[in-house]
Amino acid sequence: MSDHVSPVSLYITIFASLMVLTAVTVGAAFVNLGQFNFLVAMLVAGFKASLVVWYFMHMKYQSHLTKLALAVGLFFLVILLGETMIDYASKDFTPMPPKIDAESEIVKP
Amino acid sequence: MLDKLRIPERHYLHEGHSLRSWLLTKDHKRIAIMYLMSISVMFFIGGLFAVGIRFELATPQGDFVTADTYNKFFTMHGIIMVFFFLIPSIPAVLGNFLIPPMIGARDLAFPRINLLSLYIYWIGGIFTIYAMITGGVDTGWTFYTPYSAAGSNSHVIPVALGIFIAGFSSILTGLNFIVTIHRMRAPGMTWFRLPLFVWAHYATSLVQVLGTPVIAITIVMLFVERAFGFGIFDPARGGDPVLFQHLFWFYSHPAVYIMILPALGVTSELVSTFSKKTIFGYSFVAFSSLAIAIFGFIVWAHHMFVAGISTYSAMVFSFLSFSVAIPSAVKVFNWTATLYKGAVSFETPMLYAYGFIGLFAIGGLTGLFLATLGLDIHVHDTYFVVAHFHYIMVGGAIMGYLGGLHFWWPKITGRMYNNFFSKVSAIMVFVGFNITFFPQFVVGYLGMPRRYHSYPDEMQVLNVMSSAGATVLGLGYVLPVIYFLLSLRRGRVAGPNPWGASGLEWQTQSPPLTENFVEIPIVTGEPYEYDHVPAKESHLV
Amino acid sequence: MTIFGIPIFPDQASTFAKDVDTLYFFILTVCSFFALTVAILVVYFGLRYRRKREGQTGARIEGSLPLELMWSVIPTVIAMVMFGWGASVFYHLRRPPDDAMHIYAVGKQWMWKFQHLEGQREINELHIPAGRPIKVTVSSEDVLHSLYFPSFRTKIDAIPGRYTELWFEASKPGTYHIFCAEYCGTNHAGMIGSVTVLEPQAYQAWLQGGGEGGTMAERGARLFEQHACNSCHLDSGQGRGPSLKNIVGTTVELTDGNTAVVDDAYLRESILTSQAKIVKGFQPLMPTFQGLISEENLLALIEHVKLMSPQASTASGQPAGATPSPNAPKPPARPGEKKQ
Amino acid sequence: MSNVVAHAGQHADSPSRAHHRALQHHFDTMPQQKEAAVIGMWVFLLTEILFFGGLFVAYMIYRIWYFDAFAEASRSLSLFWGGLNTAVLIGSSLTMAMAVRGAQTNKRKATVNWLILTMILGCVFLGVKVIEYSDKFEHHHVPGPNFVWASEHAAPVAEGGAEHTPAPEAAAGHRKLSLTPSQLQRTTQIYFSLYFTMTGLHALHMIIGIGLMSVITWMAWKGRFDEEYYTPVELSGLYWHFVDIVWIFLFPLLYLVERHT
Repeated sequence: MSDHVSPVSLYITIFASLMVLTAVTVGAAFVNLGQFNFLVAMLVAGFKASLVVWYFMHMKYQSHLTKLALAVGLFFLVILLGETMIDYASKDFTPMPPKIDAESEIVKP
Repeated sequence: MLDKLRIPERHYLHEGHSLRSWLLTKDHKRIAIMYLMSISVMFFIGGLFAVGIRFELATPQGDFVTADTYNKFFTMHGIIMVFFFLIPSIPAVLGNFLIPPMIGARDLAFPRINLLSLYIYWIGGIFTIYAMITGGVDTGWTFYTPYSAAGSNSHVIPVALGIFIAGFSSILTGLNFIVTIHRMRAPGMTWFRLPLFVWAHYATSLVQVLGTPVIAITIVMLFVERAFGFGIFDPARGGDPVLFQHLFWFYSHPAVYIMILPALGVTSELVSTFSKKTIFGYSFVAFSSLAIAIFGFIVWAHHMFVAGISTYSAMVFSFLSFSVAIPSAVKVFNWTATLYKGAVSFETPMLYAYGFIGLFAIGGLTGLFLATLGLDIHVHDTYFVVAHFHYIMVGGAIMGYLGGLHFWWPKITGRMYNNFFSKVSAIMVFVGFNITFFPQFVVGYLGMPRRYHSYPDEMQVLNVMSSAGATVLGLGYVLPVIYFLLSLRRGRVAGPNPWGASGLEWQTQSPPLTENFVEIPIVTGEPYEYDHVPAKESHLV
Repeated sequence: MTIFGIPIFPDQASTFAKDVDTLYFFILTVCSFFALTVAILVVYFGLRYRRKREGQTGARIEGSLPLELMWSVIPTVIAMVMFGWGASVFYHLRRPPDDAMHIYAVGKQWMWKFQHLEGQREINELHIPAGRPIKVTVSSEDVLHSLYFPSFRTKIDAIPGRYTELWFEASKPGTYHIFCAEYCGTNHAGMIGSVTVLEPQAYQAWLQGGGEGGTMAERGARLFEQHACNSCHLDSGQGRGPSLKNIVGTTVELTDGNTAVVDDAYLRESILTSQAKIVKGFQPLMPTFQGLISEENLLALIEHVKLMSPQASTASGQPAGATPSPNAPKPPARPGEKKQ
Repeated sequence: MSNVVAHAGQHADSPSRAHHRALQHHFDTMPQQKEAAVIGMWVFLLTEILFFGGLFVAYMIYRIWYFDAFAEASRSLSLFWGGLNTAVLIGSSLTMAMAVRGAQTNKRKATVNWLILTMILGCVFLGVKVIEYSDKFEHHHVPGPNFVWASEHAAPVAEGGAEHTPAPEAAAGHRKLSLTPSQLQRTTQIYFSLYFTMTGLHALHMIIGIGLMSVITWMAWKGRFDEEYYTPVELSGLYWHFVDIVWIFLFPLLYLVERHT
């Protein structure tokens, strides 16, 4: 009795779709979508990652606990990113990197 | 006449006496004993620095040691106590020893990884002790950049490496506990029949696994900035020191819950056992551990209210920080309700549990002062904060650790320690602690900042009181070492269940077999059933 | 307040110190109430239900939902009250009034450098008038520091490369402590000083005495010539740069279409990174003075430009009764000082 | 959560169960042991997600603050090598999946061959990284004291008054910059600090992965795996796929910040 063995054809299709998606993400980068460039890149990368996790890493056949573990991990990553963004988004300030070196008046310690 | 109790012939300590049998063991109990020895050494070293600090602060002028040495004292005191004593203390010693027998398993899920975690702890410890001996580090245990990256010329990198390595030891312990609790419970041991000690360790492991990597990456970024001159946090190149604080506190606040949650678990066990009554509101106490672990992750910026974060985000984090106080309050109220109509006995572990409830309540409540924005502006980075976290760490975590050690010592060694001196030490610790840290609340509100080796003259009396209390506290900690070691030779044989407790681990012989159970038990009853337990307290006077 | 001569409570030397202390006593009473109830109950239950005979077990009480809800909901409500009150005090602490007197503080490893608008520079010493709101803009030159006035109940971190600010209104004349609250290295404990709160008249007297190198605005004027700013920024507006007369506070149209309000940050940005915002109708000719002008001189220049638009200068907190400097162009009308 | 402990009262020494040589004493059945190992590995991968997560937070904030520097510096990376590396790594993910499948179906030779192919692709990836890093060292794009950034916007840096040359009007097609050349010089260092930290850490994980796989290959060569016990191959596969996923995110973040001009 061994775990679910996926057919080779499945792996090939997943590999092909990953290569296509890479081409898509590179192509999308050359199109000027303004703000949405980043969003598209992340969506494509996220989809590729979920393909790898679901099929290559056999998450499809794992127990609920493993799926839950991954979800918990991503949730806390979102908390880390989200709450730091709350601070930086509400800070209307970009630090102006003053040129601190020998010549300028603001002398290094 | 009590039948003469004898130490059983076969048990885990008799499985081989060679050094090899200890250093290459896969038995979670032996690994717990080695952890016990290692962290006691670390506690002693950290304590020495604390003595140095209290001597320095006895006089307003900084005349006991130079400023630089004092900075190294409080930095090493912080690093060793936090990363090398408090974080591993209860999980690595009591958790390692007791979780398998408590859930009816023969060992943890990954025994070899458990041993690896011990070796990683030793390597991390050696790095830190090496750095301490050859010069020490003076950045404070928080390593704030740009001082730790460019300003300080002390051994920041070796100590940061030591903490980076010790962090993996904490991750591996957490990982081991999560898989063991999920997959290796005895038949019939459902989640709601688990002892609350196990619930608390499950929540702690969640925090260990999810928090520690973030401090690992923060140390990597600090390392590349300091060693290779990269500019991630360097303000001259546009980097932001506040970003370091965000990443540091994302781990370090949940880390304080790694330190306190196991002690909450121990106290639930002690209160229930010594009032011979099932814990009041079992599911509420169990879920409050999980709630503390999860809420612990969303509140970290209450350490940064004055660090230049925006007003809006300060309000968001202050609001969330109050959410963490609720589960702690629920636990304290449930312990109080457990005592109601119980059969309370005042053994040494129960004295520690009493001390814990008192001090943890004060520690938790003073947390409310610091979460309140208006007050935190005034008391941040003063001795008020020092007093708050010492009430939680020393009053809570260490009292819980000592309570747990006194409670399970008969199970670990099979022998009982001296009853009178252990009660004296419990009282000394409680009294010494309060004299040491209560004046610090007052001197903190007066405005004495943290990490000062000299202070205005008018604050001297309060500091001298604190230093006096520290000596009583120090003595209170030395006593247990003496009577624990003596009990190994001359202690009374304790028998399998000296306290009449209801846990699964009390139904095996003490000290237990290497494989914990001859026969994996089938669990039927509720977790805290005292009616059917043979209440043979052989030593009740 | 002292007991047996030991001070156990700091002086209330600023207007909002009282608010912070009332909040402190509110939380103190609530927490003491809960701590005492728990302590008394725990000890009472312990003694009352002491185990009398061997093998005695406690009553079979599993728990009670209403009790659990009660001690979850009530602490939540109390916590929300504490949060609300704390947040309102915090909001008050973190919003300086517009007419606050401006002081610049620069933290440098192990000293505090204060600078008044009138040009006075002090190290580890600060003299301020009582009864006036004072806004301190804080920055650091090397590592993190934190400017802390315990008697005023306020502190803010000094972050290199950024400006943060705190404000207070000293109410009680006297001398109080200044501490550095963020660990900054070897002599962190030595980075202390004292703030002296003077009556307004005594402050004026002190102002006359000190103030070397003329007022900040005078130095600004000198720098204005020295860096040939006046070669482009003619008052008539025909020069290669926009006229700076009366522009403070106005909104200017930029080349890329959007507008910007001329305030300190805009002036500072235009000096340091002149390409960032170019006023409509002008070429991006202005060189950047990044690294050529120190922070102090930059502040002096900004003050000078603000002096060139008098009617807006009241908004920027012209100190009461500043002596009109002899060689700076005499602003036509001295706005009425804010009477205390 | 189903916590069925597949146990049913069996004991390690009960004669009825053919006792697999790899079953450890504290587990009761092989599936329980394997599932525990897989869950343990996934929990470890959680820590890796949060480990790289910290770097992503720093990247996100500095990207928003200094977008021009990120865009310009990102354009200096060669898209060819980056794309090739992504393809190589996805390929190695495929070969790794095939290796695990080989171990599952008890084909010893196939497992060894696929594992060796995966390691080769891994080495190709590291080779390409060496090429890219050496190119960075040549152009002095390594953050630190001798970092030089000739902004493609700044007019050729004339002697002396580099600061005072009139600000470069937007080069053909490029949008207006909000950072001056001297600020670009400083903030591109942040991009390259993050670039080297992220790709360096990823490469380190690759090296560990290749080391891990060489041990697994040796064990597979010795025939230690069969369809009941192939956990080590499965776990190193999980680790390798994770390292591939990290690169799947790193590639757009570092290479494709703003390729459209």
